[in-house]
Amino acid sequence: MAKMTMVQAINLALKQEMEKDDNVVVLGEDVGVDGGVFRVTEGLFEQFGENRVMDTPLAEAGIIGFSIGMALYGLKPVCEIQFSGFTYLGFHQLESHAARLRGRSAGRFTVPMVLRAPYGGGVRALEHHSESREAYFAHTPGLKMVIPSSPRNARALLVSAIRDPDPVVYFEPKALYRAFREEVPEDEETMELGRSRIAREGKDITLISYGAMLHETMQAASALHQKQGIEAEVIDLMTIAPLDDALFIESARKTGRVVVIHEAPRSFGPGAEVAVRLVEKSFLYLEAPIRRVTGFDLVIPLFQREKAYLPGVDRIVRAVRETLDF
Amino acid sequence: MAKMTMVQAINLALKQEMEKDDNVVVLGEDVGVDGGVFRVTEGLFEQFGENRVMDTPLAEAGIIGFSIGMALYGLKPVCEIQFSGFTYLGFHQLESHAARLRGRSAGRFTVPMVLRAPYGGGVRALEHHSESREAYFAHTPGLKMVIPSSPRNARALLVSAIRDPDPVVYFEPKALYRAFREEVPEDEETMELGRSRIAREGKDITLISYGAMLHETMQAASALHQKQGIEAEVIDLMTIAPLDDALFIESARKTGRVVVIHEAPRSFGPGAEVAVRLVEKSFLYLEAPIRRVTGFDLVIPLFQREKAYLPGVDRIVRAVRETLDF
Amino acid sequence: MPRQEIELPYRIDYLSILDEQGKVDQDLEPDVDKDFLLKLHRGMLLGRRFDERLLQLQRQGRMGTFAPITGQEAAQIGAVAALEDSDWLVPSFREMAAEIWRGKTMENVILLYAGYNEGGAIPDGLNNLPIAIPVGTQTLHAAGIAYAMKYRQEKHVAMVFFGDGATSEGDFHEALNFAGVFQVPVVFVCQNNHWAISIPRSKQTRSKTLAQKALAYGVPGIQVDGNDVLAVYSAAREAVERARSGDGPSMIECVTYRMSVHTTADDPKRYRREEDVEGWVAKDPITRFEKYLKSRKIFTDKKIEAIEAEIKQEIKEAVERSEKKMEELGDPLLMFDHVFAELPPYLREQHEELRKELRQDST
Amino acid sequence: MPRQEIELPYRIDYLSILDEQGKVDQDLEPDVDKDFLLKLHRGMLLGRRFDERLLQLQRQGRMGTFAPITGQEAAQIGAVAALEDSDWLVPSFREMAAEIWRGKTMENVILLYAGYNEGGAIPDGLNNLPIAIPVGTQTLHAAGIAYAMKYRQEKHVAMVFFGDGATSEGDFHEALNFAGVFQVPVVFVCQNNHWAISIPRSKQTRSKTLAQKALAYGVPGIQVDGNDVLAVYSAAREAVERARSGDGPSMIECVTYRMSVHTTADDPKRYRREEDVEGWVAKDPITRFEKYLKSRKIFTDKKIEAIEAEIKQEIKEAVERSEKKMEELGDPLLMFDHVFAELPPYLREQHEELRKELRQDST
Ligand SMILES: Cc1ncc(C[n+]2csc(CCOP(=O)(O)OP(=O)(O)O)c2C)c(N)n1
Ligand SMILES: Cc1ncc(C[n+]2csc(CCOP(=O)(O)OP(=O)(O)O)c2C)c(N)n1
Ligand SMILES: [Mg+2]
Ligand SMILES: [Mg+2]
Repeated sequence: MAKMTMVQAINLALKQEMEKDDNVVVLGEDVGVDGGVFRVTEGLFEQFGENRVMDTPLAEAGIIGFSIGMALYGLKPVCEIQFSGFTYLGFHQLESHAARLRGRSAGRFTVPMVLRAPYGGGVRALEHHSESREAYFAHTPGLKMVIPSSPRNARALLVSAIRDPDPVVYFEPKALYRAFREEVPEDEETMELGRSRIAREGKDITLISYGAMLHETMQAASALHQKQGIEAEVIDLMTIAPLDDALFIESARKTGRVVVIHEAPRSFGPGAEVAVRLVEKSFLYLEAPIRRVTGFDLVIPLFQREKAYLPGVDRIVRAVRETLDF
Repeated sequence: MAKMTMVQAINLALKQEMEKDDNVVVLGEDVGVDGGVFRVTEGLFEQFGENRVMDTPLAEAGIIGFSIGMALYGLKPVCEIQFSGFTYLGFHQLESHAARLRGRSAGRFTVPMVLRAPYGGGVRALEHHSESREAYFAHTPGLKMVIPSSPRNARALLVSAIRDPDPVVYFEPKALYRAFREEVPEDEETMELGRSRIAREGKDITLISYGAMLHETMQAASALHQKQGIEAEVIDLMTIAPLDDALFIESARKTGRVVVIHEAPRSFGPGAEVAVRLVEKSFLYLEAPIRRVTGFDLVIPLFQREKAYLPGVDRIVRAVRETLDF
Repeated sequence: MPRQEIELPYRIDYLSILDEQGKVDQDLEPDVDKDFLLKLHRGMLLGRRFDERLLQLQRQGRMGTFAPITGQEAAQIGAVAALEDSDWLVPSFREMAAEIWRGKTMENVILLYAGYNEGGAIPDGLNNLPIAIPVGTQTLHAAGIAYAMKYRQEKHVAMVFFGDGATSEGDFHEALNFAGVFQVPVVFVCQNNHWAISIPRSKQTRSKTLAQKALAYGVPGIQVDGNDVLAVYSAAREAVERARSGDGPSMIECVTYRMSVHTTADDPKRYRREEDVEGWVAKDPITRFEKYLKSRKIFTDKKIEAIEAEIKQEIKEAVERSEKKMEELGDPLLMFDHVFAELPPYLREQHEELRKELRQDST
Repeated sequence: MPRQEIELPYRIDYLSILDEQGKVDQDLEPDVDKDFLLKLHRGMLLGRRFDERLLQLQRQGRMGTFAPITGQEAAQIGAVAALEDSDWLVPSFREMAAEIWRGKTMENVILLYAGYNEGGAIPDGLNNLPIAIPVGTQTLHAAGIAYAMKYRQEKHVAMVFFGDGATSEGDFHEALNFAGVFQVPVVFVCQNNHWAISIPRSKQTRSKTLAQKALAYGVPGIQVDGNDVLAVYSAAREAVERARSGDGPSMIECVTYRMSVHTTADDPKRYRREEDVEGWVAKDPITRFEKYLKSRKIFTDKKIEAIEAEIKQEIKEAVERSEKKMEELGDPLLMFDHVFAELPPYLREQHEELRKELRQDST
């Protein structure tokens, strides 16, 4: 076991899967010689060579469509889109092909690819470098949408994503890349996709989040506990789609009160789906309206105003109090 | 006043706006000489010539990006994407530019363009020709997402969309193109974007829909009334984003029970946002869980199974009964 | 060093072997045996006849819309004839003759256009992708497949088809560029049939040829008479050999013509004149090839009749098989097949919803 | 008619006027007056000095990341110098010198990179678009703007900048094609600085030049020494005149070099050797041009010092103005400006939410 940052943990997952399976190849802009603009693929080029760690031309539809072709032939491409905000240039390849070729060929062909991209705010970046639009992918039938929240689950989820027989979009909360370290076992570890987890147990209220916001949420939960003895249960979704509603519904039935926290814009965002599932499946248990603490319905502003845009501890604490006071 | 199909009504809106304002130009694949694959732009080429009704090369990002340029210079382009399922090839132009240039230039530049595309099922089409993914656009800050439900409102909404100073995505429910006729006044008529309407008044339950499904919903409401005296209030959203929640919240406060109907896939779809707004704003009035009657979380199947995929009168009626019985 | 011309590495040739009268240029005539020539003929004729039958089925309401191939048989058959079974075919939506040549069943073609997703099924072992409708997007898949072949050091080739209109899409550009950069064994076959629905070739792009677009990627390109099956075959063979021997991608522009409607939903009278089409009747790829075969005494009118009868029978049986298959495919719950390897919980719930609904409706 | 070469309408030239020693090719020397030459020099020098200042500000933590331009001044200034004020400039994100030449204020450049959206503001009457970060996507806007100019029969020109990497994006392809088909007055200026972050030009595409890509669209293309401001200016003037007189688009490839980091977040040591960069020091566009100016006795070392001092002062004032402006921009609620012409209800509610929150936090 070693203490690793999320960048190191993701790198470990790639390295070990590549060692284990020749079919795993990595491609994208600057993932080779440079080791990726966030150094996620560092060392892979040296270890596996240019045929398996491919610096591609600058073209996102190209990267995704080329990966689809490789996957159809039986490889397991892990492509990187440099920032999630540039995924849209190849969105049609994901929507129209990656997500559909299994169905279109009535099961003959599958697309076992992973699309990795750093996403989310918090790193003082330029425009298009801080987006959080996982809902686009979550709403797309045929795609899985995964977002880790710690080095250890990032590693385990990525291994599972690579082994998954279907296309997985895997967004990496870049604010967490080097935010903290965690023990990550050297030995193989996987984590089933489509499962959320209880990040903190509690009985008074259920807080549902994922990615970088999970940590704001955990801090809010601590603060609530320390200052007011409120015991918040925190759920880390980890997979956004297919959404595991069983766990948060069980929690909501226990607490009766729910706050959903994400940095994506609020309207038509992931929180809406979480809320409606709660309404569909645990209506009679709800004692207060579900609250959404989210990014506003704006393009995320440049970094001077990013903090005010993103959900933070204070905003979450306030929403919890109001929900408890309802 | 003349009785018109929706195709004719949209054509009328284009024609009249082009007559009134030289800045309005129409472009897209086959919109010129051919008059559009659904004949929506019929006659415009003959009347306005090739500089204003432009047959473009086959490239969706091209069409949208070119339109953005025209709009930046002060024209009012109305571009057609032949089917909404091909909008994704130019999605990045919408997300990264059309929706952002006002903000990016701190108000100096605006993008007064309309993107028209036929959407939705029900016309025995090939793959990619029956999608309903308005949620992608609705979740995108800076875009408006409009869907008419009848010839008359199609015409009035399109006129307003063309005059709107910001980019509007306007999806035309192709199943309604020639499904029925309606009186459409020859004289100018507009309809404010961002407003929904009561399509049928009632007191027992609120049904919220739009586009082609509005008609299934209206039929369900009639059936419920005729067979069981249930008075359903039907709301036609017309604008999906920015979502007008005032009207349906008022209705839900009155009826206490709500069913949302759309053909888009269920998870992370428009119904989720409608539901969560109801929870946020009228929690205490809700007497039963909000039900979603929607497309399944699948790529819409080819036409032999399309009927079973799409919400139909029976499915809506059943959901209403179960909601009332709750 | 003033203003000076830069020498570019490739030139663009035009290739034609059989003229409109079926006269062959003997210097260029490919060295293939009679059986192979007969096979080319049969492939083209089957494509033509099946196309005609599909049109009838569509007009009778037994099928939905589809994209006819009539006039483009030589471009398709000439190209795929250069492939081995272990090579891969990546079609767009107007290569029905090529797909069938490679082993796609006619009943699946019918099933698909009759609205059954199962029509997209490809038997195990057949290296064809299903059709791709979003124009131009499949070119990238072919490049990726070819990369995988190269990566695995398997000496196969991927061949991808697309239209003149497709060359305008960004994905075409990215595919050619990736193929050039990674020097993968892929052959890009453009069926320039002069139309993209109502948009004529001249309005699609200002370049003189489509073949020259390959130069932008350092990829060799050639323009061929696409109604001349021998020219297409020769160019394809050259490109396939280049790919197979590790010398990278090529692009072939087949100059042909869409003799029929774009799809059965289209009315070409709105945008093109009858005369334009008539000019191309004389260039018909099958007639021309039959003249050549006759002149080489490879076959007679009698033989043609026998082949026609055989093809008719084959098509009849395929239609029957498709109809039988449709009966087995009536259950709407089949739509939940093939979404993911395993159905996730919320989809299982939706499946159950529909199952209950169907049961209720039937009681 | 056997296999025969097709004649293509354009050839690709290479243009160079000032060599590395500042020696001019007198046949090609553009006929412009001294003030203009001085203006070119000043534009380049200001670009260089401001770049250096920005790097300091960034390293001091007073600004976030940005894309330095050092080494590319000639490519930028030479090109925009051929424009009129009524023409339009469509930049990517590495044309700071060109933007400032056209009238973008230095304080806005600083504001933007310091994380204030207001830095994107463009004063009324200045026909520059804000920077575009998604690579290659802005080329389409330029083509559309140019169409609008043509449509309105206004004899203006749009000029768009992009990098070598950008030529790989589908949008570049679609933009060139639209421009060619509609014959709009647009000039595509490629700054081939040999790198797209860590990807060298040779891995970006297999074509020998980038200029030849224009041939794919029936558009004239030329390659120029991008560190030679006279060559760039001459090629740009030719292209701008062609556009203005209704003869359609052109593409210019400026061969230059990114002397600095990709952005301040980048570490080029990981992927390129110091020697590679050093080879380009000798080709510096400003040194070379100064030699030329001196040889023509247009200016002296003394004059250069005066200009340097002037520029330094200008930059200092801009930094001060930007700092003052930042103080006025502290209110996070400003993020709700400029979303739509009018804020819709749910956004008004969100605005109110934030307003209350900020009030609570401050009490
Ligand atoms: C991305 C995309 N845009 C639009 C369409 C609608 N469409 C189908 S075929 C076609 C024209 C295709 O022209 P071409 O590439 O020349 O192929 P052809 O139909 O002539 O075989 C169009 C516009 C589509 N299928 N995909
Ligand atoms: C669509 C898109 N993909 C990726 C990026 C990340 N990125 C920013 S600049 C750059 C390289 C650009 O290279 P080039 O076009 O040569 O311009 P240069 O940076 O050399 O000026 C990349 C990959 C981006 N901004 N946009
Ligand atoms: Mg065509
Ligand atoms: Mg570059």
